Amino acid sequence: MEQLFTISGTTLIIRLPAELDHHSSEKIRLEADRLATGRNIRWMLFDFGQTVFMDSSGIGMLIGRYKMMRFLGGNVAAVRANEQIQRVLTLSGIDKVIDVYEGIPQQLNL
Amino acid sequence: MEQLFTISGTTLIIRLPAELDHHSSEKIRLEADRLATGRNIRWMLFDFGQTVFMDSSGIGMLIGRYKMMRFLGGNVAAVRANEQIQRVLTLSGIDKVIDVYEGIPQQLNL
Amino acid sequence: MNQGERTMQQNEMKLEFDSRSCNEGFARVAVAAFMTQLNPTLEEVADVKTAVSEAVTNAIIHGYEGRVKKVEIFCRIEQETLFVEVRDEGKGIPDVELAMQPMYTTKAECDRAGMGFAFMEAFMDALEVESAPGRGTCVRMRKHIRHDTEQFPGYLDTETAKNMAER
Amino acid sequence: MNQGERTMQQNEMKLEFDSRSCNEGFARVAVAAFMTQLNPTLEEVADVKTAVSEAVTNAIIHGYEGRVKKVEIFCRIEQETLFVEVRDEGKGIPDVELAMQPMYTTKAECDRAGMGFAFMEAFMDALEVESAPGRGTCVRMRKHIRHDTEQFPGYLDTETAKNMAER
Ligand SMILES: Nc1ncnc2c1ncn2[C@@H]1O[C@H](COP(=O)(O)OP(=O)(O)O)[C@@H](O)[C@H]1O
Ligand SMILES: Nc1ncnc2c1ncn2[C@@H]1O[C@H](COP(=O)(O)OP(=O)(O)O)[C@@H](O)[C@H]1O
Repeated sequence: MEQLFTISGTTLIIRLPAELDHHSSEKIRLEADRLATGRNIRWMLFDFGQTVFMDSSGIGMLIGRYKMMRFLGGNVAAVRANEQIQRVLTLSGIDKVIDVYEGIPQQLNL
Repeated sequence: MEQLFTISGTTLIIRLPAELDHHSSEKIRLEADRLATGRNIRWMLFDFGQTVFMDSSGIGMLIGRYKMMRFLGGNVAAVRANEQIQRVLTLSGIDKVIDVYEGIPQQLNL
Repeated sequence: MNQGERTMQQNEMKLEFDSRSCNEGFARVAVAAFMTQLNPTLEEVADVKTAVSEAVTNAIIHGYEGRVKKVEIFCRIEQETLFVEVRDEGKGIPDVELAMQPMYTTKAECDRAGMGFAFMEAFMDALEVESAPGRGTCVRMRKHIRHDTEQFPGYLDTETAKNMAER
Repeated sequence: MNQGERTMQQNEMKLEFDSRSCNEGFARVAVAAFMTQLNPTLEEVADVKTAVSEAVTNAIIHGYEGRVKKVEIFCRIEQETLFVEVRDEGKGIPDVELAMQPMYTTKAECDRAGMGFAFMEAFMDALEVESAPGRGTCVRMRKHIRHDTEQFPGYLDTETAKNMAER
């Protein structure tokens, strides 16, 4: 069974669920924060590869994780967002503070 | 755009919709009867290739068309039914009067 | 909060809609979406959709006979059991026992197979019909969704389901 | 009968459910299934799902603040327009104008972005909020689904939709 949370070096990869709403965001935020603060995590990578729905609760979750990672001296990125997800990221303006990649960028060393 | 109703020689092929319920069965039955009585149709072929749902309204529609075709001296067959559709056909017992094929049978000359 | 949800025992919804045939699909999908929290198999979802479709169709064509009135669906989840109630305030059934016999139909001319109640019985664990002429009909159904942590089909929220199973 | 349905101008449904976060997905899917009869594009469906999700989430977390009460959704289709109303009888909003400002939130500690109302406005054609402290909140939204016979995405009943377009 595929893992939702994978740690690779100092990168925490979070495979987001099909629908990123308030219900699923709550679960992810608890687990992400537990993992990121317990280990030496520099990058938190949100993988939207399987995600078909996101609302402003998802945006709030991303912003919260971004703030936390900046506080810890790290950063976050979003990868493999489809068109619908891109639209929501753009509408929220979050794409101006968080790096959004269409694929999985090489420099992240995965 | 693909046709829902295709006539090939004396065969009327009916591509059934994704969901065969009372709502869609009503539409099909009106059109099927109009076409079958207006031309020299011997076989009425129900193609379940795209169908993922059927309830007893679909069974009623099939039985009705079977009776009409027998009355007109023809016959009906059901092709490309998936597992869920097969279950419903079997449960209703209609598979004992109507020929059900997994693929599209050669002898129908399509 | 996670804790609270894992031990959640009950959940309810009520749906009311116009008795138009174009709402049959909508009603099925709504009940199917409601039951996803029980992590049903594809087959269990298909069973419930079929049973709901039968009861809703009956309300529309037999209960109201084409008039546009309201059909009500009440769903409740208790532990691992789904309860579904479909109600109309239509013409009612004079003899419920007779109506429930396989192949019995009062609308053979409309290509009814008389298998609606038989399908509801086959696809659900229990079926109860309450009806009175002139007062409408209430169909109550129940289905136990066997909880199998190995299996989470891909509905709404596969990932969350997997996640919860892994804890 | 076909005739009647083609010229059908209005259709209604009402949904009532427990204010649990696991019902957010169910509520979206139900509204999406109801609107399929308008032959919406995938994008239009996504827009409506997002707006409904925002309003329902607000009822659950702001209106009832975790208590399990009822959320109500009322949908109406009139010609080619979808009307959606989401209601709670929760704590209400003291200053609606302030609450509707982008980035405004009273629950920043729960990672709320304050973008719920902004999203509803962006994804729907019109938004109206009625609320009173202690009496609850009602969000009314409207979206015109442009009728384009060229385009029928694959929801419930693609074939029927195609069929109707070909007539
Ligand atoms: N909601 C209802 N209101 C009135 N009569 C009903 C209702 N549901 C069922 N019936 C009666 O019971 C009969 C059998 O129903 P069913 O087994 O579903 O078969 P069918 O719908 O094919 O007739 C119907 O023909 C009808 O006379
Ligand atoms: N149904 C509601 N009941 C009570 N308060 C609400 C409701 N909906 C919105 N609010 C108030 O309006 C504010 C802004 O809402 P919104 O734009 O959706 O952002 P967010 O949900 O991220 O806080 C909320 O923080 C809350 O104070």
